Amino acid sequence: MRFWILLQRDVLVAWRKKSNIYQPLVFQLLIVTMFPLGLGAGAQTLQKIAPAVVWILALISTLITLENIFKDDYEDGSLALYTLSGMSLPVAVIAKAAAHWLTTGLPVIIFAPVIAVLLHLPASAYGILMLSLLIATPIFSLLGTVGSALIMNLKNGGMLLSVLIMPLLAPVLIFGAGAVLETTLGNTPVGHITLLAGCFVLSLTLAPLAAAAAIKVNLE
Amino acid sequence: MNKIVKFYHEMGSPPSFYRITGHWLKPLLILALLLTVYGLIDGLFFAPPDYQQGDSYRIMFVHVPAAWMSMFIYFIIGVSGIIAFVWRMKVAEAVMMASAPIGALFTALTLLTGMLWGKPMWGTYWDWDARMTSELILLFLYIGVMGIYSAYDDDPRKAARLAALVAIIGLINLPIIRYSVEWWTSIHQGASISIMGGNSGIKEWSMLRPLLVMALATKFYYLYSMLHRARSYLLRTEQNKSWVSKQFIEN
Amino acid sequence: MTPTRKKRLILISLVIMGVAVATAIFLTAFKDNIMFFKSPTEVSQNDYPENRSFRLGGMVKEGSLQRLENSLKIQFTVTDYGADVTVEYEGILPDLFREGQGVVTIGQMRSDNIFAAEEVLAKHDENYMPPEVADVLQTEVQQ
Amino acid sequence: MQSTILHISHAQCQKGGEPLFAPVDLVLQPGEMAVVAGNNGSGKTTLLEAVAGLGSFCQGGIHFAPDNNRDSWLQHSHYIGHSLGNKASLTCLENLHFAATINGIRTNEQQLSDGLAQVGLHGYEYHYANDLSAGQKKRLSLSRLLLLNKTFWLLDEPFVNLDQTGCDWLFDCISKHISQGGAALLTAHDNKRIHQQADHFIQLQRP
Repeated sequence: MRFWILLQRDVLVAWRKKSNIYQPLVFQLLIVTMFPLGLGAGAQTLQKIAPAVVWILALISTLITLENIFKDDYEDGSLALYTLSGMSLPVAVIAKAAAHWLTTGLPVIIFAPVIAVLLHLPASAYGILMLSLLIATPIFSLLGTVGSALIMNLKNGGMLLSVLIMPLLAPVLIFGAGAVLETTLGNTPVGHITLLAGCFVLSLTLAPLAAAAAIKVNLE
Repeated sequence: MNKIVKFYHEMGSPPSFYRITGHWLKPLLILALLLTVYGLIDGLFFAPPDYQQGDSYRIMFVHVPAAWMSMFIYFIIGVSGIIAFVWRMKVAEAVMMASAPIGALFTALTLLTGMLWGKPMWGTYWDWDARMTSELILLFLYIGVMGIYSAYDDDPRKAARLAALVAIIGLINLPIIRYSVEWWTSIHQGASISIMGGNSGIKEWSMLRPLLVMALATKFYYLYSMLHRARSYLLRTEQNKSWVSKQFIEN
Repeated sequence: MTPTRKKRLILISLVIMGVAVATAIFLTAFKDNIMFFKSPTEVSQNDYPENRSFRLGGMVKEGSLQRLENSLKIQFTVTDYGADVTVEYEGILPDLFREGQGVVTIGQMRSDNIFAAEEVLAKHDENYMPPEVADVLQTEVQQ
Repeated sequence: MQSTILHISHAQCQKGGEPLFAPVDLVLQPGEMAVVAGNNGSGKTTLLEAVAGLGSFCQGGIHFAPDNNRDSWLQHSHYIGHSLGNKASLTCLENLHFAATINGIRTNEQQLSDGLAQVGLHGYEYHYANDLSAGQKKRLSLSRLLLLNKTFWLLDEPFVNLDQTGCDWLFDCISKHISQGGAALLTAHDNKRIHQQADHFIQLQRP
């Protein structure tokens, strides 16, 4: 019940402030227009870089929203409400991550085909693109809770959060973009997708603990 | 046995740590310098050229020890991070934060010498293979540990605990670096020296000798530099304690 | 058992389970072996991307290196002792490029079944030894 | 009720490695009120946060009778700090509903609006917390106390931002809570009336 009320509240808060949901998507769209303009290149070059670009955009547009997962709650004091409610902290972290995923990860997945079309990604790769993002965006949110918890009482922690989180996300990017790339090359993406799934299980297991530990230290 | 326990407890308290390690600094520095000079001369002039790479392989005498150190120091940071996080031991915090910049330096040196070696040998400065990428990520991890520490500059204790947490999370990268050349077939060669006594690597003593000497030299340099930094870290964070003011009066 | 202890026990077993599942998944994935290279055997079975660069890795076949007449191009054969692929390349070869040694080439397969390399990287092994020792080893092998 | 006693012994909090105040001792039983006073920066908030479970003591600590279990302490206490814990983009009703549910209390809408009416927020049920005045926001967070029904109230400067009637109401509210066997630990740096009422008065001093 506590898990659901926290999840429900966060989704509601995000929904009330819709700019939080659509701004990352607008951001993606803006950046993706820069690629053809900057490269001055035709469909073939774009197609080549499409898997990587779609993936990097998904990563970056999620990254800019991570900072506030705990920071807002810390500032308005509602963090105390759920850390002192007797609720298990790792469970609270999972609820926060789930809410973050619903409000940023899910829109990114739904929006990914639009970006992919603009970059001439071969139609055969769309399914794998969405599947790989479906497995990976929860990892972004889960690791994001760790980063956000680490920097929650810093004024300008956004840059530091990227430095802390990016190295951990690098393998996810490699496997995810790799899966899409393999598909465009006509190879099987099974290996990459499996590795992504492994990353998901691992981060689901360890990230809530790490984030809970970071929150505890930060509240001391 | 009692002596070891006593020593352990002494090393755990900042004043005795400061006092005891004060005697070690000079010998460590001298050892490190002598071994470096010997190792470099031996490696650059006396070791025979390689049957494949000729003289270019000599950069290995810097590259390989630096690479070992980059991982070894991160391991130390991770372990002292765990100690600092769980038992809140101040000396462990000092060791952790003192090690980070040295580790970052060795990692950068590894990458740099690797690039200089790669250009003539492989034909490229950089290739995004698993070993190189994971070593680069190691550099980012060092930067992350130092970054989070300096971000919380108003409260060193909290900063150290958060940095310890980051360091512990980053430990996951170490096995990835270690096994990257085995898990992914890539351009980087396998380990030059195998503790398990594998069938490959360096067999020639005259080639092995400078490598081992340099490995020792870097260890001593690390110990010297780390202790030096850890001592000043303790002075800085304990500046209001009586033992610190006593130190200054004595000097 | 106190509730706190019970909670902790559940937490620990969950973590162990999660890590075990993740490890199992990773191990199955590694069994599939994600390769950064295509081997000549795979290429000969037409298992390679068309009209697109990929990496071809293998050994340079002994005695296969030759300079093409009237051009700066060189040609050699990459083999994995199961199949051969002819590689054409124009440019400077790295120091370590030797016949009988490992090589990684990046390029495209042409319609005439020749691999047009844009880049040639030498892969060397982890064995270091003086030339004399290598000679001795060589003669031992030949005997 | 008698078994739940808060015992703070020789407790000190630190900031940047330095102790903030001289050691504090306190035994708080149900039916008692303790007031912490001290100048700005003397560590009132830090002390209260540490007692609430949001911080830690560098020396000494708290002991919660009978079993010194953190969970049972959290079950019996509620903390309202400087940051009030209201989400700006949620309505008063939603804020209260969240606070109740996360503390494991099932409520219906009637109970929630009654709770709001008790703190003078009748008619504000569907207003966003963001649109309330500072005093009303305070009232909104105080409404949690009545709804959650915990023994120990930990209140950080509860009288700040309240108008005269609000102060009177809160004063009565605390008195009533105590007479019913509850306990309160609050900080108030210059409220004479509450200082006189306190069973325990803690003046924080430099270490």
